[in-house]
Amino acid sequence: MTEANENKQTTTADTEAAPVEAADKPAAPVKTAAAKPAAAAKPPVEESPETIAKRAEAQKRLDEMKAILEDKFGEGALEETGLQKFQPTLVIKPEYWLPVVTYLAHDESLTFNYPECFAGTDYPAKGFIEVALYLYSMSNGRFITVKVRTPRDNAEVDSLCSVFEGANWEEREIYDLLGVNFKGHPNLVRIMMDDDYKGHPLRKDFSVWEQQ
Amino acid sequence: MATTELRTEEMLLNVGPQHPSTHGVLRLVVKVDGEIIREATLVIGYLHRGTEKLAEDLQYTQIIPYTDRLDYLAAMINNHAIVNAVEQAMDLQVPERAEYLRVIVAELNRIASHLLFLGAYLLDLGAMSPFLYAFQERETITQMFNEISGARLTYNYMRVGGVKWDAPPGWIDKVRAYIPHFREKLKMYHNLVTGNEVFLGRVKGIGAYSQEKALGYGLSGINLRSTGFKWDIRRNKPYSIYDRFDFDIPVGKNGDCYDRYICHMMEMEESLKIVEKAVEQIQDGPVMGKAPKILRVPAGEYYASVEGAKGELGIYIVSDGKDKPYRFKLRRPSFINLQILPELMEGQNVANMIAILGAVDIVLGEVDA
Amino acid sequence: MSGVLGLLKGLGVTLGQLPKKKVTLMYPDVQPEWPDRYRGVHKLMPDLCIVCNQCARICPTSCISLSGTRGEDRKLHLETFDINFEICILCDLCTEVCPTEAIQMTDTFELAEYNRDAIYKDMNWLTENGKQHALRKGLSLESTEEAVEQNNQLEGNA
Amino acid sequence: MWNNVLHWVDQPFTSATYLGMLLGGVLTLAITLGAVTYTIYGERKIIGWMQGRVGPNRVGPFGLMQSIADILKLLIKEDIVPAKADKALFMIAPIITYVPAFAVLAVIPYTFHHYFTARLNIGVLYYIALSSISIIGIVLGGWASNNKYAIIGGLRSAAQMISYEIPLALSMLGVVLLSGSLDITRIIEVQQQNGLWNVFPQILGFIVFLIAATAELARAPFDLPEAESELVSGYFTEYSGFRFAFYMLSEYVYLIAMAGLAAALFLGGWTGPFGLGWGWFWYAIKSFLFIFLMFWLRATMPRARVDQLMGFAWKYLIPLAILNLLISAVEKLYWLKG
Repeated sequence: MTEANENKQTTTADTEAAPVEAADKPAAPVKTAAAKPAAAAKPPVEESPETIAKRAEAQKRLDEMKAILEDKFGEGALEETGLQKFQPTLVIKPEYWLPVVTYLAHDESLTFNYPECFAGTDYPAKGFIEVALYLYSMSNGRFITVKVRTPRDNAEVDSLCSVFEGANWEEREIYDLLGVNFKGHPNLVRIMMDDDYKGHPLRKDFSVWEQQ
Repeated sequence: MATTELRTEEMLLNVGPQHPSTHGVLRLVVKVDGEIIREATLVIGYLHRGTEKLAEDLQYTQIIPYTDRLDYLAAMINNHAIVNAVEQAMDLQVPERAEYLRVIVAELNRIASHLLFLGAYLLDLGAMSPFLYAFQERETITQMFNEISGARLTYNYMRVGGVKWDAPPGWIDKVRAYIPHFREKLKMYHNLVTGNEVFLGRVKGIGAYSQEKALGYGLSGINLRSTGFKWDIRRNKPYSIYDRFDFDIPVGKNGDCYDRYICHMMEMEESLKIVEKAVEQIQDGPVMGKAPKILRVPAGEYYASVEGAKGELGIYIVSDGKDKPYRFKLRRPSFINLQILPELMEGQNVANMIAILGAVDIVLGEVDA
Repeated sequence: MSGVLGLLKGLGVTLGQLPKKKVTLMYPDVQPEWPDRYRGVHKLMPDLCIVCNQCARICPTSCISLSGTRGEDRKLHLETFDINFEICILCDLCTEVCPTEAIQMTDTFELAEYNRDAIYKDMNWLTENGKQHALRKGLSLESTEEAVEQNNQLEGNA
Repeated sequence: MWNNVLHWVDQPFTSATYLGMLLGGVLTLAITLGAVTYTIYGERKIIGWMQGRVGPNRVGPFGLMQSIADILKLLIKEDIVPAKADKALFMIAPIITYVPAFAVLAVIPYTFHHYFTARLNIGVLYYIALSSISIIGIVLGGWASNNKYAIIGGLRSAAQMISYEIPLALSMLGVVLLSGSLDITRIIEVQQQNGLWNVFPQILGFIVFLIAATAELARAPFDLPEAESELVSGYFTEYSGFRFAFYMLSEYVYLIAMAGLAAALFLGGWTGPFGLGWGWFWYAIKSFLFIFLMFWLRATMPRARVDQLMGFAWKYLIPLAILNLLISAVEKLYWLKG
């Protein structure tokens, strides 16, 4: 809905890789960002004031988070930022993945201590696999999404098992179904498929027929 | 006399996937020293059907029957999760009556699911009767669902934008009459089980974990609430019309099996309250709102969750604007809640293993997706 | 002492259940009564089918296959219609999309067979199943339109 | 002649008494098997009723032939011996369990006249001694199966039965003390003379006896050896066919024997109210009450844990039983001088 997704949209369209450096640019004005994808599907819907207020609120949160992280880890830590619907989303560079999440989870003013959802998505057109982590801060009631991208061949991301115990199985599932290697994972073996299964089913180029 | 220590040997015990109390096809490989468990490893995936992969080739309406088969004990709530996620992504409005019907069936289904927990858990602990008593009540609910949706287990009742069918004539009255009846039954269960010293001995102080641990593992639902953490999606991230109802969120104190049991029992009462309010407030009206025939979620990423019977049931949709999701990920509470088991089982004996496993309340259909 | 009381309470509950009415349904002798919306095995009214293929397209498991030919009246007529009940999940989506309600659900639920081929049901079987269903429910078999009407009334969505 | 056949116990050993012994053995076996069959049927029916079900109802009228059909099925099943099992022990273990179970019936005085049963002057001791032999069969069966569940089940039952034999025997001692005899018939006679069933002066002993007997019989809530939710089927996981039937049979024969013992020691045996006759009838009623209690408990109780079970025996039951013995001694001194 916002810039991050918009970028994805365009990159999917012209298939050329090179993710746009969103972190450099200021976040686009909320209204236009929201209207664009909607226009693609159907005539623009009149947005209620609450929706706009909610989005502005989320944007504020996002800017806040961005400032905090850039302050702590430098400008280079973030690859991209944006809103998904009302969810502040930050794409973090792979080398900063573990420290950033550790910081988010353990810092006393942030305490994003609850991993809500762990998801991996394959984007063959853009040439990377994205791992998204939905975090919730139980102490101040905030939601945030952090993401990391890794190239499709030789996909590798730092494991978060040291931060969240619950990351263990989620990472195994992503490894199993998407083939992302989690460095430092205590027991990275297949969880859903057989141990001798070949291929990673959730990759877009996976074919059942190649199994035989 | 040689005073050498008695030599003991550790034994590898393979529990499941075919075992009376692994609730399906869970497999546990436990290293036991006598009856004490030294290490437990969980092996899952025996029921993996690749729902997430299948969903990528299906339209959103077609995914709904598949969600029935995740947590098949609470299929209405699964239906609710996906329609809620798609509606939120598409900013669709749902008619009032449909919302009320959804809440009624979802809460009844929560009761049915908790009833099964009660029965199955007591069966794990060796008591037969609660299982059959619970099933008698569950049967009434199942029958009501059969009347409203035409199926007893895999309801496929909700649609994006509303529900498939309005309640048949007299159905709401049936629900209304069921509430006092079930209150009586709850009292009976408490008499039968909650005061039983043998039962209390089996569950009190067993399998306890702290709040921090529960959060770190990402536990949700009763597994999180049993530690005293008030976290219920219906309250903390209100969806549907749950903000209109007044209900408590029962929490435990110690995070042990007893707290998990008692939270289930109390939650049934709270669900009953919601159903009671909902059948009071429900008005006549349409049950299907305006929704396009072919659903196209605007491009983007969405995550929406509902309070499932086992915990936070989340749906993560990545859409590229087509009528099928680009990526469809399910945050399955059972899958996440199950992870804590090996840690809880260490140092316990074989009997406690079953008590702990049962209290976590998992459904393998949901674990393996 | 309270522990003993708890035990006695429990014993009282089970004893109290002893004389109560039993809930077992004596299944093969007594058939379950299904509500009108019950989603059992399909029935088919071939005259109504316009071979629009919508059911086959909506089916999540792709268990329906059908074909038709264009008749003299330039309309499509159904020639074959098969449902593979090995993979059918009785989700009711096909009857929902059917524009003429040629395919509907009945209360038949017993599908056990000795081999897999036998649960691959064709047009004739499905039509016959519809007739049986109509007999059980006391529906008229006079005209297909009437049958559709009656079915709608049963399901309460007329 | 008939006198000799019926009262073979008190007669010198002749061909007639020999016939009596043989006939008695066969008849007792037949009656016991019949009783076991219908105990199983009764258990399934009663528990079914308590759970809102109808219980067996398919074979014969009201399902009366269900247990017989089950037994027939077990008898004609293939005799499976696991490849890795200790064959000889595996085969012999059920017999070791069953023989003492049947042998203890010899001292249960169903009637005053002792048709086909023995009036043994050490009856109580005989019962306790023989019934402990069965444990060997259970442990052997568990071990010989070469199955992990079976061995855990076997060891559990060994620990459980040995532990609970002590409070069981101690609780019987109170009765023995009151009657001044180990002869079960004599114990009943004393109750008859006093006009007071032992359950009243021995109420504490009776409670200990009930609990210990439940554990000794491995019935709910103490059915740990075969805890199906944990150990699949415990020590007889690997057994099938008639070897399994032997285990089942001995379990139920013990149930009947224990019920008979309870009736004799605490409930006045064959004595009916108001001096009515029909001793065997009252005996059956009393035994049935005990058996019914077992079914009732099974319908209500969850299973105890193994360490709780052992702790309960040693920490509570044995001290209670000893206390009961003390009370019995006081009662004997000041109250029941007979």
